[in-house]
Amino acid sequence: MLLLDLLLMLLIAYGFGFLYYGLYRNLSARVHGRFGPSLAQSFSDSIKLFVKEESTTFGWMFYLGPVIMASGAVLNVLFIPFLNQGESLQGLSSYGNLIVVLYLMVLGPLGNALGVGSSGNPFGVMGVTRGLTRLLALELPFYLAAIGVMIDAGSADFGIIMQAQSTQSNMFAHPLLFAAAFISFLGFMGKSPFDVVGAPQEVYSGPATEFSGKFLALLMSQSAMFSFAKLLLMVNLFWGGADHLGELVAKTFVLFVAATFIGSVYARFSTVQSVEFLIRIPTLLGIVGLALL
Amino acid sequence: MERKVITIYHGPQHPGITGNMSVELDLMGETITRARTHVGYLHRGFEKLIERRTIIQAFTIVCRICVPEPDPNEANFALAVERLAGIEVSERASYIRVMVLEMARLGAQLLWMAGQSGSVGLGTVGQWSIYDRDLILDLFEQLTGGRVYHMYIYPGGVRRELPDGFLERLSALLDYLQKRLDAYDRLFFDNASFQKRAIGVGVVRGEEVLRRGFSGQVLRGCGFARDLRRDNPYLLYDQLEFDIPTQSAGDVYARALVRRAEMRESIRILRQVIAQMPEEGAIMQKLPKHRKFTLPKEDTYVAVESARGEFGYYMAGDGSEMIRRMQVKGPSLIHAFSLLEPLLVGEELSNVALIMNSLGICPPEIER
Amino acid sequence: MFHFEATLLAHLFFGLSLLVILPLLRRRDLVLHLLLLLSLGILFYASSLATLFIGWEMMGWSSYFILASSARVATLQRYILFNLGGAFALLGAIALLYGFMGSLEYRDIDASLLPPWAMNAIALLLFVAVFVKSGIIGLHDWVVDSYSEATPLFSAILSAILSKAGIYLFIVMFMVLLKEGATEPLLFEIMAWLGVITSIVATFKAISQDEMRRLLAYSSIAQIGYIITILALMQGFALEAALYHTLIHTLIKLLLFMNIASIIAITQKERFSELGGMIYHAPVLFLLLVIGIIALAGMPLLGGFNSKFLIYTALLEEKRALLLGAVMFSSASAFLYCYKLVYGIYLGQRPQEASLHVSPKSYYLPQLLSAALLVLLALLPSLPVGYLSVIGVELGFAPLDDSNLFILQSAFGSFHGGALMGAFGVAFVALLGLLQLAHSKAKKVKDPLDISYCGEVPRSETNLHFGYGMGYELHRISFIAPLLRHHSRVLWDRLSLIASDFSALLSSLYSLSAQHVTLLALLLFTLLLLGGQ
Amino acid sequence: MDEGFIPYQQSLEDEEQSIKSTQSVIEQAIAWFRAHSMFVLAYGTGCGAIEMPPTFTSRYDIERLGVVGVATPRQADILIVSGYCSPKTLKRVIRSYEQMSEPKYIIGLGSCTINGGMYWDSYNTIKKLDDFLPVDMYVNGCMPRPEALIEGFVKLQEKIRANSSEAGYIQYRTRYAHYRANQERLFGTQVQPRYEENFAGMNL
Repeated sequence: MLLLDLLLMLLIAYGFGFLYYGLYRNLSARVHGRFGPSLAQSFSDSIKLFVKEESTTFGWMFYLGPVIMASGAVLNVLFIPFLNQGESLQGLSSYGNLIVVLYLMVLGPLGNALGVGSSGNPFGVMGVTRGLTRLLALELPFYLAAIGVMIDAGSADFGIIMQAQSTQSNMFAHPLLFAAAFISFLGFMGKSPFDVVGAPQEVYSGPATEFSGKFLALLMSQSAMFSFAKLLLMVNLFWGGADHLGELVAKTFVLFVAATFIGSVYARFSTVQSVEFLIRIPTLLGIVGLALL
Repeated sequence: MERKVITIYHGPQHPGITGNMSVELDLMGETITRARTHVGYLHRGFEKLIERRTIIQAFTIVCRICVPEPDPNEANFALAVERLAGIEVSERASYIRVMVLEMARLGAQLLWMAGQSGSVGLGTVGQWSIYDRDLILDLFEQLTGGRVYHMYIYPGGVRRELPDGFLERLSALLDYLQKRLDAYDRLFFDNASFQKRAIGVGVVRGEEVLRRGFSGQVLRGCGFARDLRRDNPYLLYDQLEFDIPTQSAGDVYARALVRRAEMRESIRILRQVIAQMPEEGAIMQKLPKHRKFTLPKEDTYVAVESARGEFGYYMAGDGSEMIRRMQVKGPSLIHAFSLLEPLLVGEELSNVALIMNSLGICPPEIER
Repeated sequence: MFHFEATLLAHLFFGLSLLVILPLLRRRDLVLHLLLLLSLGILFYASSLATLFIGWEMMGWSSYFILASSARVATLQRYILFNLGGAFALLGAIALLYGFMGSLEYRDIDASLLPPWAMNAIALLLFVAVFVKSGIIGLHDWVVDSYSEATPLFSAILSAILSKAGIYLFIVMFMVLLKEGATEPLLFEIMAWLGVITSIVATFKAISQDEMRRLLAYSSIAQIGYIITILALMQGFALEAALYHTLIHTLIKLLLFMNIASIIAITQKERFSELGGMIYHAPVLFLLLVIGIIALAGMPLLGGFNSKFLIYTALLEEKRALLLGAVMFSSASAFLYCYKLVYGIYLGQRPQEASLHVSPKSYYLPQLLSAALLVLLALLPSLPVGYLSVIGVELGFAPLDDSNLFILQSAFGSFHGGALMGAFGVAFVALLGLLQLAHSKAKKVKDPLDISYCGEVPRSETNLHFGYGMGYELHRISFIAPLLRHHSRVLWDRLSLIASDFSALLSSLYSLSAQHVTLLALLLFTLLLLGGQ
Repeated sequence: MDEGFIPYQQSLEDEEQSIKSTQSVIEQAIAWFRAHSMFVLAYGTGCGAIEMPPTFTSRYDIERLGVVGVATPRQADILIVSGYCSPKTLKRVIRSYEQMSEPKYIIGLGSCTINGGMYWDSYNTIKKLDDFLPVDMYVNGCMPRPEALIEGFVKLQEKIRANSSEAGYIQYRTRYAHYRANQERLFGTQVQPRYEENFAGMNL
């Protein structure tokens, strides 16, 4: 039963991940004033990459990098409950908690960074370095917000955190914390202005520079699932979770659309600027939010 | 062996490079310690090719010297040939030429805007501005038959009469663009995130900018109101009213602001052209037959202000129907070498594309 | 009254010492190493302050002599000066205590008798001793220099064990002996923030290092910083978290320093700018290092997460949100140096001219041992909790729940190590299988220079290894750049300059001629006479 | 086929039929995905690059066909050689092409790739791209309009779906000696390293 539940969660994350990816391309196309590709385009892309005839590898670590990354994304999906009540779609959330998930979010990228490094391509490593440098500032406001949420709920357990919001969700109860977390969330989603990692005009393709064929396909699939997991995390922490799947989709969709639209009207900060911005404004918001707790 | 500084190439196969060229960068972390421009990827030997062609044959290829903005090449070529051969151009043809040049300038600025915004990851601006540029290209197509390469400004005048209702359509387009420019102000020029990226980056300063032969927005961005249209008027620019926008900061943002104002000035000029253009008049002088069209044994230098700076042709005839020698001097060569290389040292890697775009470097014109 | 004899706490620390020192015993310094072990035994199992001090001093001196075989004179001087300073502070605290208690036996000490000023003075002196030993920022110079100049093996001992002596001293003094003392709470507050500031600054310094062992030295300082912070809470679960982290950190540092010792033995190089691309020459070492850094970064799936989790929940339970935010910030920044370590040595491009030697087989054993323990602890995170709880109970705190070895319990939630491991393992194997079965064939690039390089072809002499540059950008970030400058070094250099000027003045007394000496003596005599009247 | 005029629609349908008859369902599916997701390498080799931005942006919006630009050759399926190639550029183009993973296709954009075009007598451009790299689809003109480029992509989609053994990358593999000889003749001693020999075809 649990196994079926887990598979269902993965399927939902995979499906909605790619759907949102397609929506992202469509919505930003509308902002651009064009139609954009079909909704399933990203899915087609990933399938095509899976069936490319060859994929370049630089050795076993390079081969394992995307696998670790994807496993990290899978773990994230499994350890965040989809719904705030009931037995189904809870996954392994009772075996973990928010702190575990916060760390799991970094596990995949760090594992992939090993693969990137083993290719010996300087662009890849520069992308990873940018990612890790940005991360140190990106996590700070998010952590502050998460700490506020945990202290407020008196637990790091997702179920309790969501229950604590049954009267009023954290988003409205602690708007400053939510603002801090949302700015970080934009960065986690790789949206402008914090999209330094793979900036093509700067570091070629960043960490993805050497990945081709099935490796790239795996990276695309995991990124779709991972984005869904991040949306889920935001909904659970700040929006009281969801009672049923419909509500979940609606809430994640709203957050997703907000992130997409914000992302399409900002220029990219450089790494240094992102770090300075993130340490200044959202962190301050977070600290004030904690003080008001 | 100490390996502190890594060497990477920024281009030629790189999304952050303006066209087909490359910059070899030595990086300490992401800080550039040395930059070297590499060109030669696009060399076609124009100057040699032209020596083997008659004037009309040469006319067809000069526009290909600079792809984003071919018309200044045609104008230069026509002006040089006219000066050498002693041909007077009618007022109406001159007005049409000014119109074409200003439309091309507007188009080139919109294309620049796409590049500049793309270099900071603000893709939306590029999507919009390329669309708007396409509307200009549509008018070009009506006028000349070509979208990109027009082969329109021919020695002696222009090659075709204006189509019916062309000026009205142009006028309508200008109204549209005027409105769009406000949208670009909001999305791009006044966007805090772009300002944050662009202010204080790639600063060009001091008197030496004049001595080293920089031109265009680089000069106007650091406070020198230099513009060939005003300083060395050609065609009918001395009869038109326009301002030369300047900024004093000398950074990427200053150059962007100069371009923003120049777009409005171009629209202003075009409106005057539409209002003042004579209804009647020959658009083309009577020229000698193809094989009899010879240039005297003299030389001349003509220059026009392109969207990126001074674009000059040196042309020498030898009494035959061939051009003895033609030398092209574009703004990009100077900017890509003697300006870009020192400017990049000490900057971050993320600013390379930003600075290159703001200098308006165009590789095909560097290498001809 | 306390009856503190050879207890579980001492067992824990001494056990860790045995774990680290025994595998590293070398014939040349055998005696000194044994002496060090002996001194640690004396320190940990002391039952009076006098014995404790003797152990403390012996530890300092024996490690000084071991260090002397490889370090520069300046480093040795710095080492001995800082340690003497710490020892004097400790001695001062002991003397003060003796003044009030009249005895040095642990069982005779009753802190409730101490007046507040004396208690605060003792606390301050002890802080100095602890801070010097654990290299709180400002007092950290000797740590970094001696770690990087010791023999590779001794670096492991220094980092894994000797840095913990300060922790032990703190626990014994404040949580056992002076527990009832009326120490000003502000002092502990300052200590907590000092700890976390140390960990942040040291983390950034670690990122900007080019030398492997300096990086790890700063990393040790940062990790000890967490422990100091958490201990300053003076709570039971905090103590257990600190002890758990001590345990994990000992394992990690043993693993990492031994790994680096192997690399130094193989390549004879110490800098990231001279290394790179070792992965295919030493895949086992690479994997061991990866285990080490994942644990160091505090990722789930390896033991490092357990103690991080306890530390976080302990801080959460005390509602120390800002402190926790700072700790988590420092911990997130640590990812960068962890990656730099593994990239700089094992990944990237090989340097051109590089002859390789063979690493001694004996270096692998401690690494394998710690790696196995780290994996085991990830699977069974509650394994040491029972033991730590007993220590906690012994010191008068409530025990932690360890009913299920797979589950690490805390007041703020729990996690199941087995489930994490299992889920990751299943996902990993499934995805690997998927990738293997994919239609697309993997083609291996044989020439490492066949990389996407903007259409250009790198030459073999082109440097593509980013090891030095990684983290260089921190110098551009306005918040971080000031932290990376050598403030403390400048401060101590000034001090040493003043001291040497003063000693030069003194030494000039010895070089005076006889007349002058006589004159001075007369002058002094007159002054004394005048003073006497 | 009978001589004379064949309606265009008819010819397309015939092609569709022939594709279906020779391929298994899985092959058809694979070919469909390949045809409907084309990653183009961002490399503006010549003046043709000026018509790429309009093609890729809101006016012509080629992303509707599943065409997007990617930064590195490893991820790309399609290389657009946009116009004339000087030998210096050609080296980089070959390098990029060899780094792309199969199946990969080349679109020759503009007359210059076919016969030198405007630069038929230039000393520094190659006249026929197909001597050096296998071109799958030519789009002629100077400049080819965005519509022409889109048409080229649509035709290429058909070609991809046909999945024939005539595809350029297979040619390049099977007739490598020929291409290599031409490259060596052009580049002389400064020829590119033969990295492709490093591929051992090893499956990890």
